Amino acid sequence: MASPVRHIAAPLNTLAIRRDFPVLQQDIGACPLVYFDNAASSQRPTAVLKAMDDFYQHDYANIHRGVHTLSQRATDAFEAARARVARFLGAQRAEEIIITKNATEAFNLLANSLGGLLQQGDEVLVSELEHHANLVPWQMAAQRYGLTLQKIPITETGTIDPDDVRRRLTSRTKIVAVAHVSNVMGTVVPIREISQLAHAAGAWMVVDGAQAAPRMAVNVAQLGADFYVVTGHKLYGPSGIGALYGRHDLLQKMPPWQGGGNMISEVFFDHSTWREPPFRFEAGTPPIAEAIGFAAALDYLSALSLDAVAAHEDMLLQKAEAMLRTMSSVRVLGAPPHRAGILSLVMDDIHAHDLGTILDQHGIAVRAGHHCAQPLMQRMGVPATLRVSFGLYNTPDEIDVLENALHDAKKIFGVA
Amino acid sequence: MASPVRHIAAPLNTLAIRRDFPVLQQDIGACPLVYFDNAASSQRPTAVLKAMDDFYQHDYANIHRGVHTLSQRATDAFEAARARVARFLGAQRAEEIIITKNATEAFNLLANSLGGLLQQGDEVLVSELEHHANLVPWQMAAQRYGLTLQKIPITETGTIDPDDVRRRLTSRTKIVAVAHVSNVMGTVVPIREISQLAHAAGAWMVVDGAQAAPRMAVNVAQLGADFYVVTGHKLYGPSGIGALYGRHDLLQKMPPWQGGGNMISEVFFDHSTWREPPFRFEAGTPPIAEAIGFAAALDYLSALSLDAVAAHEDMLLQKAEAMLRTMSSVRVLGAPPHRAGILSLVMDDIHAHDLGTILDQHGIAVRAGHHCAQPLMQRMGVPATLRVSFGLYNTPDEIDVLENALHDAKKIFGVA
Amino acid sequence: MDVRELYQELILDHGKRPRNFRVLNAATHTAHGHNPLCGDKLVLHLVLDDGGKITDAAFQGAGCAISVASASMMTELLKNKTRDEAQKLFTYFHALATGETTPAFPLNDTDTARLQALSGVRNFPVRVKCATLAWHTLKAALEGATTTSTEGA
Amino acid sequence: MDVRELYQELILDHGKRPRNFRVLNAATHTAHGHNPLCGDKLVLHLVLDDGGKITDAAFQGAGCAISVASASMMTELLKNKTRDEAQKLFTYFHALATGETTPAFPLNDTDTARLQALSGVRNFPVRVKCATLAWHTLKAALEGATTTSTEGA
Ligand SMILES: Cc1ncc(COP(=O)(O)O)c(C=O)c1O
Ligand SMILES: Cc1ncc(COP(=O)(O)O)c(C=O)c1O
Repeated sequence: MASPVRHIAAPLNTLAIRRDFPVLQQDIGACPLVYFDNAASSQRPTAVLKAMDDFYQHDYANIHRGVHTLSQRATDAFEAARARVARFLGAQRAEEIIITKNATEAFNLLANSLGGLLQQGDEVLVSELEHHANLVPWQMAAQRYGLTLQKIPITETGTIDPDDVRRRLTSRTKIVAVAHVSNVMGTVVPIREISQLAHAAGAWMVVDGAQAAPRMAVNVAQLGADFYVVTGHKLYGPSGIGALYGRHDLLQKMPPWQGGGNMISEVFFDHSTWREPPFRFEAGTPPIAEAIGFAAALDYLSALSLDAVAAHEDMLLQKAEAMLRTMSSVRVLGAPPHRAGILSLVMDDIHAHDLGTILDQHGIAVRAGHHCAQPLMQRMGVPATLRVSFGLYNTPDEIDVLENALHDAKKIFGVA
Repeated sequence: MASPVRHIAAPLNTLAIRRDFPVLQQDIGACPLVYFDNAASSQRPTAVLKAMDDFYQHDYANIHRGVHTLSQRATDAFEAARARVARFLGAQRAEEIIITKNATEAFNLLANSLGGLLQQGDEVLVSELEHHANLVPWQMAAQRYGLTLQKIPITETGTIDPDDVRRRLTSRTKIVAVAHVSNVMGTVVPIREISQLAHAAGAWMVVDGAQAAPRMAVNVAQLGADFYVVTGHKLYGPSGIGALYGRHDLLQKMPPWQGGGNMISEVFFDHSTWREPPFRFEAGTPPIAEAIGFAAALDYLSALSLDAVAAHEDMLLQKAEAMLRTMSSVRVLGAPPHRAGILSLVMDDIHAHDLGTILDQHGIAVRAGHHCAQPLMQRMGVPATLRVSFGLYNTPDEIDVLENALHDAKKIFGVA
Repeated sequence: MDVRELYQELILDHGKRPRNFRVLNAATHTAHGHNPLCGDKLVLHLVLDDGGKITDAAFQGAGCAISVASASMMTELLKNKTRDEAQKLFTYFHALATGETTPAFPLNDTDTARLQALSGVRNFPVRVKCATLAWHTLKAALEGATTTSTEGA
Repeated sequence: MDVRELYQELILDHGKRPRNFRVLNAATHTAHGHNPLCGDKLVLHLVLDDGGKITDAAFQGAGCAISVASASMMTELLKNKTRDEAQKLFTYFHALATGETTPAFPLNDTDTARLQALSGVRNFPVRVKCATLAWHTLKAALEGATTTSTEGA
């Protein structure tokens, strides 16, 4: 079932929007491209490419307040991009935003730096539906710091039950790490309820917003997220950039993770002192042009309105779910009370990879596999799924193409 | 003194080359831009921007061998870029190249992963002229793993004496970490001699090639580098990308550092197993388009020939050094037997920052400060220097502009 | 390339009803294969007699039609081959699947048809590893290794 | 913007021969200031009497002409100001240097000339922190802190 939330926003004009995405105007073999792999990475509008090109062709230099004009321009543009991300996430101040290379680096930073503040035996609660990015770093931190990982199982419908979280919180629980939207089933996890419980128990709330931020308006304060992670390439921005929101008072307590230029205050041969956040967490030359492109992507998204994007993806989801319900031999994973823009399916007697290859022949780009969520696959008892994930440029007609292709697959495999 | 090495290569046609760099065709205030801040970051030719734009507009998708056409194209292009970097550095195989976000991340990876293979009390030899990127991560690893950092002092002329390295190598020395070219003085460090000594003592050789790779042909085998680090934005490539070369047998021994998607083989809730190198070291979505741009930059550089670039920068360096020698109140830092493309100066009674501001008024972009090499500044007894660093598009005429601006600064400050 | 060239009757048949899909308790050689990118996994069992001839071959595992069919056909092909012939067969098939020129290799008609069907993957580069997983596992088993993966293969 | 507006005679003079450049052993308030980006550093010493009046001010450190001149002029300005006036002076100068509208503040002609000269940095945004370092250190010293940096200031 798609979202029960009703969005009040003008519907997206996909005809106009698609003109902003030249990559969509191509054929794959003999068929027009149908890009349903947005959860892996979305495409970017020309506005983003142009912002980066313009920056490279007029203002590029290394940042960090070099004394010359280009460096000043570049620094200002970079810091404006940081402020843009802060605004996008509803952060209080720009210094709460750390620019990373992707979402994964943000989790590694947290697991190492925040993990280092914990005591041996402290517990980290991680849900069963996490992407490896929000699990493996915690496993490694658990090893390094002697922490205990505790699992939050998912419900039968494929969501997380706050009551269940409550039961698992102990006096030793220091971190609760949960995805806002599942990258496999599209489940919208009730973050607000969970973060209230986490805070009541004295734990910090880490939220993986990689899949949520492109699909719904996010406000970290309203969610009660102490840390919130996003990645540029899923937000219609460039590759090579991500961002971590962290509550200012917590960032100030956290030790640095990577060492190098820009994050230091003073360096002697045998020891160093650190700068304030966010710089303490940004060692070396950051993705400068990528930050400019990222800000342009957020401008693009915000101009359309995230509520309109959410409504659009809900509409597509509802059509897709209705279509799939009528199709024999198809099973959609999970039935969460609220789903956003992503679903996974399995077919009797056709492996997801074979299905993926056949869909590709119809011009449809989908992902087949474990989607970097192997524990969830184990829980669902499937080796792999076919994931269909929507973006703001997808159209209802494309779901008809999908239906057609699935029928073709059944025909090829002789499945009823 | 500039390089004693003689390069046999057609001289660069800077007139033609400058047309490839639109960013250079601008005025700063009333003066044409003179970009002498290449050691901080160089500019990129349109070929690089075009390669990325084309990729984004035709082939972009997330990589990791997704089953659909775009993902296959993107994966192929990304892996071809990896192979391109391997070829550029003279690596035996593409799997010896790890794509990072910058040089700094590569050193943090090494310090954590290689550092983890050492025993408590083992020694890491680091030179006094290192950029913070090749020092601070070792300081942090020393703390974490109980290692001892040992300093290789620089000589009076500002280089590293292999004989001195020999005396400092002990049976406990496991890693020798040295820059190929100093980012402050341009010193070309005799890496081959040092790596032979390191290997004879049973230590691994880590080379910071961030400043060398844009200025001379590099061959890791000839240098005897077990690890070699470069960064895209100094190599006329995009920001947001770097690369680490690592000897294949060593990479295979090394544990992963960051956890997440793509670097795993199997993930269970409480533990995981890792993929082979280089993937084990590339957690999450890498800088995909940046890799394409990076490869295009290496194509551009190689087409000009690194020997020609080296000869060109030598020529500029010689002219600059001759000019500065005739100027009173100016001191150039160090006098190494071999210098490449970079020099630092200080002026009596004019602080580097004031000088930088005045030069900016003449359209000249230079860096003033400690250049992320505070221990070297301490050793040289200067709080900051003015750094002039050349690129393949700089011309001898621009050195006349510099001379003029320095005279103006002296006039303003009333310095003889 | 039409996907129907990949999913020929023979492939679909072996994919759906794999032959020699069982445990071989008498196995003298066993190896596990894993494709970490897609998660396909299989165990291959071989019985080699004292003369180095493969007297039985079987497998178990989960994967796509291509990887299951490939394993199934391979176990059929292996029977009564010597270790040496099996190794040559690996080289032959690897070349066939990756689209390189194939070394000369004497095969009977049934075997030729099987391999021909499987070689349809050469036009679907991303699926090559599905087809070669079983074969890499064979190579590992013959070389005495107990696990292999398609990493870098 | 002509750089000569930044490097006025008064600035160059204070930069070259800073006033009150010494240790103040009798200091009641001392703070260290640091600009991590450029490495400028200074120590500010103040003597406040029981009534909260600044009876002496001095500094030491290394930095560019702007930061030294700013510290030098500031120490001159501070003498005989009350703690409260000094704090207001900080606010006033900060606004002046960053180009915000300045709050009304009564100053004699010499002081006005000094601050006017320093406010040339407002047209050189990257140098603002050079000019304000001493002032942030003043603020820290008055608030009882022993160190400060221009981070985020
Ligand atoms: C010698 C040297 N090493 C390392 C670095 C760090 O490079 P990056 O900022 O790209 O990580 C630099 C450049 O700042 C450098 O000059
Ligand atoms: C929910 C979720 N978290 C984290 C990630 C990791 O993002 P990245 O690969 O950009 O680090 C992804 C995407 O793959 C994701 O879907």
